[in-house]
Amino acid sequence: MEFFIQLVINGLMLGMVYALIAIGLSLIFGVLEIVNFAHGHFYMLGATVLAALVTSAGIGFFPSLVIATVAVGVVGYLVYVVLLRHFREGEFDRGIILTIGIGMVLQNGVAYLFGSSSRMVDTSLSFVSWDVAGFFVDAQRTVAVLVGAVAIAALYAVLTFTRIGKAMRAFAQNREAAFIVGIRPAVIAGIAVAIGIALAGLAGAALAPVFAVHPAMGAPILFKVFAIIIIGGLGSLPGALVASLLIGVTESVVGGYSSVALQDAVAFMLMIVVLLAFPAGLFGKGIRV
Amino acid sequence: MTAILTTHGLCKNYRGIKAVQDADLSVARGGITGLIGPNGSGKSTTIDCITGFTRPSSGKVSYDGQDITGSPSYGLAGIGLVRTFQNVRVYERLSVMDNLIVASQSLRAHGWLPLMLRSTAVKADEKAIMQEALSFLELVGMAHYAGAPAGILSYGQRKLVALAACLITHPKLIVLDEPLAGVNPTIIRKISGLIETLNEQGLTFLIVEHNVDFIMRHCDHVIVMEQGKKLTEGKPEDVRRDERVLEAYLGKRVGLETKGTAYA
Amino acid sequence: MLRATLAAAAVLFAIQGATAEENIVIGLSTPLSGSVAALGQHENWGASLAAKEINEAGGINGKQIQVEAQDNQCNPTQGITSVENLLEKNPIAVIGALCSSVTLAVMPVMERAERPLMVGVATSPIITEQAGVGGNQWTFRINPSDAGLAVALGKYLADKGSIKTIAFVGEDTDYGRGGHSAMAEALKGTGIEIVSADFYKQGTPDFTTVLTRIKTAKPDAVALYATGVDELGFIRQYRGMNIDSLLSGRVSLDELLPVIQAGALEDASSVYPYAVELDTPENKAFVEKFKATYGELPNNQSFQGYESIRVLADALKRSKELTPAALRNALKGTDMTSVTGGTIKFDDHNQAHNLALIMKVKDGVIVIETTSGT
Amino acid sequence: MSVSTPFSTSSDAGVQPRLTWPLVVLSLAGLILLPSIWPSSYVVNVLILAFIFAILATGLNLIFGYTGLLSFGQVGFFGLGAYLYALLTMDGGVSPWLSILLAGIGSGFVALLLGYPALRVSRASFVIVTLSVTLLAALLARNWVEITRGPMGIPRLPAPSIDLLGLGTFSGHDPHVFYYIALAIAVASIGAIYLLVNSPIGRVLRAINLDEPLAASQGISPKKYQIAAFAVAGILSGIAGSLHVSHLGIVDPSIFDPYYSEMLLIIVIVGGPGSFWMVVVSSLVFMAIPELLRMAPELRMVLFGMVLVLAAMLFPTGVGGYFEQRKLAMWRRSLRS
Amino acid sequence: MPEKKVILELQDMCVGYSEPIVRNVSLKVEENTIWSLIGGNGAGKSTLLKSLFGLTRCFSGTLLLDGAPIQNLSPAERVRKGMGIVPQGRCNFPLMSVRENLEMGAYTLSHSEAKRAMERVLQMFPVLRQKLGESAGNLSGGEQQILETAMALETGPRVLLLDEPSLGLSPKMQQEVFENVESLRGEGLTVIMAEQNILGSLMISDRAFVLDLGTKLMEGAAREVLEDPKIKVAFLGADPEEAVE
Repeated sequence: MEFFIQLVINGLMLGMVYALIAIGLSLIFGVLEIVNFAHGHFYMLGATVLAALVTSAGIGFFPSLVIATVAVGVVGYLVYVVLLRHFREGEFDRGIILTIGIGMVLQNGVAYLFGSSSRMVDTSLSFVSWDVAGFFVDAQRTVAVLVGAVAIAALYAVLTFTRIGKAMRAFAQNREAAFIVGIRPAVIAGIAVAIGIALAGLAGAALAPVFAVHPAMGAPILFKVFAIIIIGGLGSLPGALVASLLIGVTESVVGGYSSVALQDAVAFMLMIVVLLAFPAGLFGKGIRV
Repeated sequence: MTAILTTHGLCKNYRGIKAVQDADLSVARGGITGLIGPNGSGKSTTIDCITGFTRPSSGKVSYDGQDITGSPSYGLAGIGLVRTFQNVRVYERLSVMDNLIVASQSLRAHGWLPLMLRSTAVKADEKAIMQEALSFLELVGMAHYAGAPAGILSYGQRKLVALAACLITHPKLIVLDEPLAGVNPTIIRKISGLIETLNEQGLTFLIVEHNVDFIMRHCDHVIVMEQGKKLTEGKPEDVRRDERVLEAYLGKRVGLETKGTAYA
Repeated sequence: MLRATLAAAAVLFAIQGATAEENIVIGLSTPLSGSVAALGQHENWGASLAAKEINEAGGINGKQIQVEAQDNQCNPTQGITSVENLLEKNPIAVIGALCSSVTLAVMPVMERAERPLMVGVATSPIITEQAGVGGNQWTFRINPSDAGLAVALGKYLADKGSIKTIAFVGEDTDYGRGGHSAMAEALKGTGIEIVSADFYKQGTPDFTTVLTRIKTAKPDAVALYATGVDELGFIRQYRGMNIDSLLSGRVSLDELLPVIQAGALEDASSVYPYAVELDTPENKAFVEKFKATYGELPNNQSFQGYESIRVLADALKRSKELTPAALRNALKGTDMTSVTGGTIKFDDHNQAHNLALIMKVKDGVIVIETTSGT
Repeated sequence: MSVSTPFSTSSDAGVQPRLTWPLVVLSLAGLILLPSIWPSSYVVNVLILAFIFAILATGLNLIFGYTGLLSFGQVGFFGLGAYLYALLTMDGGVSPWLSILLAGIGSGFVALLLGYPALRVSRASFVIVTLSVTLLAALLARNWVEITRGPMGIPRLPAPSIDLLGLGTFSGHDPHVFYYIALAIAVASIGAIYLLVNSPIGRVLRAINLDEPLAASQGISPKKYQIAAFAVAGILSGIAGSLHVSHLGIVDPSIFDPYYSEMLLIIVIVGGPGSFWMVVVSSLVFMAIPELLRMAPELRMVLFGMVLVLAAMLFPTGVGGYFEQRKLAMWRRSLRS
Repeated sequence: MPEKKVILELQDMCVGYSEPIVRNVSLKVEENTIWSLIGGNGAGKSTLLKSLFGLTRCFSGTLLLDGAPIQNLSPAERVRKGMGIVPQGRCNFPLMSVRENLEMGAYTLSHSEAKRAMERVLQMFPVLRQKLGESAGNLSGGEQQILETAMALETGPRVLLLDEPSLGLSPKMQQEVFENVESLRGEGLTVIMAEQNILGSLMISDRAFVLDLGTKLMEGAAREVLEDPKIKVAFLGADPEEAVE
């Protein structure tokens, strides 16, 4: 039983990490109907920037976290302004092709500039862990989870209560109508894309001290997150959150009781089952908060 | 006259909204039935249910003596039930001729291998279909566009091509969804004429249309829907005088003036 | 379409034409892009350094050695193409191909071309099973196979006496899977039992689940067969979870200096064909030169690249003429001292038996516990 | 406007129809003669790869270009075919030629089974489901060690050989022999797809791609055709995969390398989805380009990424699509005047 | 009728999407009038109307609002300058509540202005007040139309563009729509509407502009246009022989 609870705790922590990436991906899909195949590579970019700031520039972890997130968000905004802005609704395949291209440039560009070997980021929390009621809790990971929870709560607040957040939801629901009421897509969709990508960057940066940092780290997590947003329902943010936690826990438990190899297949198999049972995912479509 | 199509207790709910409630409709064989009603009255949902584009929540649809409730749309063309769409649909990047060939059923009877290798039977059929397609294009006056991609045609021309594509499936019942919307009077006249001619040849029509004048002039039976329910039905002249229809749909002024606004 | 292909090929041809004719060309097929590019780069660096040294010392009978490296992405398809490409340059031998599957794919190509293939990094036992007597006469391997290293490690762990149970964790590649079967074989009869074996997908960021299982099962030691990114990630999370089990396996301790200095890997042990710390004059010189040239410490791959060229050069010097066939015959008679101090001599299966080094972390530094033959 | 224009289905807008066939015949003759003119086994090897990718790309073109479904499953079926070939020849004792055929059929059958759940929801989920299938196949290849030998791969695969009566047997292990085997299989499978897309079936596939509800209203079952096309594309991938590993002599999980998916996508996107010959030409060109870029392996993938970005931004319909656009514009102009 | 001030002026405008669809249109719209843009489907009515709001590409020409060029302004900026549009089809945010929809309608206004504007339109359309918390997508078709009009009116436009307001409505509802448009003129608005229902729209319009294949066919007082034999034949379905009489 204790083992099981430990696995669930691990799974929830892992799930929060997935959620941070999945929600950004879902936000971008909800707003632009583009499946961002470069999303994982922005996660990698966040980690790479943080690693550079902490190890090379000697900046502290938390300031670096902020800088990395903002930097990745800015790159995301540029990607929107330069490339995605020119896309019309329904150009779904084109979006995939474009973002695959962006991902290839990012991954191989980083490998070219920084080398493809992996790096470690050490912080004062690196090897600290806590024993909470007999259960193991890793300090660095806890920080990442807390940062993620705060970011998700903040996003929720922005989308529900602020003018800009409402405008994002409006834009996602009816682009033409949003245009007509005077919402500027270059600003609103741009901000949404920037936020979505910044969240991926934040996840990467927050996890850099936990996981090893290297140019190819984006792809495996991206594919898993794809499965998650399909399970949660494309474009649904609560769906993404719930599906992330669900996958995190399921993976952890499956891996704990059977094999690690099976753990990797869980998300994909669950996705196919969900598609057969609930074609629109668990939460259907639409950016709802 | 017997009914070729009947619905019994047809209901369709979307996310808790009752789009169609308990609709009992019938379309007489060999006639032209009009279906009118304000927007959101459930006309489109009704014909979607009939033509298999959406599955009714409950109720029954019978066509030509068969129960076709919930059978998918592609199963219906084979038994002679076809439809057109409100915003006309054609295959824009196929030629007008190909639009008709695709619609035609007879080539699909062949296996894939003979089709790929163009066996003599396939070749003969293809030739026959081309001839037939050309004759239908002549009928709708589009023969000289046969080689052109359908994407370059005007809206009205597309409606004519879509009609010809319906005809080549050898239907018994054609469901027309707003055949006149957005086309100019010249083409309206052409379509009206075509419907009359084809009806005389024995084809049955179910027509959803906002052009009340057209409905009144050409239909022998009119069904009026409102808020998902059948309001009334009957002969055009009776429907036109029906108090409830005047109230809900035609409006008193327009109802009285219909003659004057013949071409609205 | 023909014209496009011809034009493309013509450009290729033009590039190849540029090769100087007097030099002795040695090909190198190794990953220079993709996920293990860093390893291939090191092999390339090692080989280039050795060539440079030999050339500065006068070359082979006055001829210069020229190393031509080609990317194989650790993928058999690219492996074959890269070797075919190298063969266009008329190399006297080819070194490669770092990854076992690529090496296995390349072996028949080299056999058909009748030129020696020098294997320096790939560890799969199948490679030498297929080479030498009754098999591929053109393949030679200087690095110990999985089996040789596992036997050395097994012996070391058994001698410690304190270890009875081992949890095996490896990547699901030929390296991890091969390491597992070699370990299982080597531990037979030593009284040590492998209690669990987990294979994770390369590039897995998170090891919590398997670590939680290990933490619960409390084996005496964990044998890790991981490379690069994953090794780092694993060890970091391993230490993060305060697992008491002793870490062992094939841990590239040299690459983990920051972790070791942080005191997080105390008592961990590892078996490797090479270590920077190796105390021979040749190695000291090699490490120094390598660091001066490339700004990084050498690793196993750089060492094997270096050694491959040295072995080839040694055979070339003894060879009657500068032809692949004569080179092969000369290689058969190799008997030279390795940088490690061991002896390189090919057996019936063209497998050399260099040393296996057991390294251990003691007081924050890496020490070489024992060396043994393989 | 010329009324006399035949009602061509505009099978391939890429090249002037009058020039297509002479060009195809000429190129084929050139390819047959090439190894005798230029016997480099390197060039032969690159061309063998190009033939294999042309089969694979034609499969993706069928499912993406004609049917309109972006599939990332092709590399999955490629690998499946490769493993089927290895298992059939090594464990099953089946002859190489028969194994290639069976590998194709097997991959097609798996595609048939997967088609339904993959096509159940939306285009977005089709993309992700097919991608996941490839990832799952790779996981299976790595971890189902009892069958696949895991990451160690299955080495020493046999190659098909040609038995010319009276002239002796030519082993496919010789690249120059294999060249003709690959060429023959490529011509056969690409030719079959050519017949398919230019038959009434191809016309129906295009129609479904252009307007699914309209096709359904005309008695065409879109799913049935889409799944069938997916299965045919699966057969092609399986054949390409088995052919590929019979040439390599080894199959291992790197057969599912994302690099293949990326290359395949570039080939079809740049050639122009739905343009038959342009995609074939593009396969040959893009198999030569990485070889030209051998001197810059680190930058190669960055360049390819940029090619995709540029293609998506500037030529969303590829080279072939560009020609079709021009043809449409011509029609419009002739209509106006 | 006294001379009125010109509020909107089109000078030689060419507009469209990837290529121009409507060419060389010049037009002067006077304050507090109703204009009908008429023409067959595909004539470019909708394109022209949308271009006035900046929803299409403007290839050449000038658009003046109160004498100032606005052809390069974004829709948001045009809203600020006093333009509003109710486009064809559904133009609300179905998953958001009516209140949020109204907030979005007042997107370009400041917080306090938005509050006032919302109160104003809620007074005009009391039916919306009862449904403030409901999702717009759950309203009936008629209610959604009211919501959309309310959204367009929140910014207090002086020029209101209507794209086929009568499309798909029953004859009765069409009549109501046209009556509403007339009442908007009563409140001082300038209305430009693209209409298929030529008779209905011309009856209430002051002036009309007739498009054919993207160019101007004719322009004039609504009554004159209605009486024009060419128009009768081309759009009102009169028999050519009858019209000539």
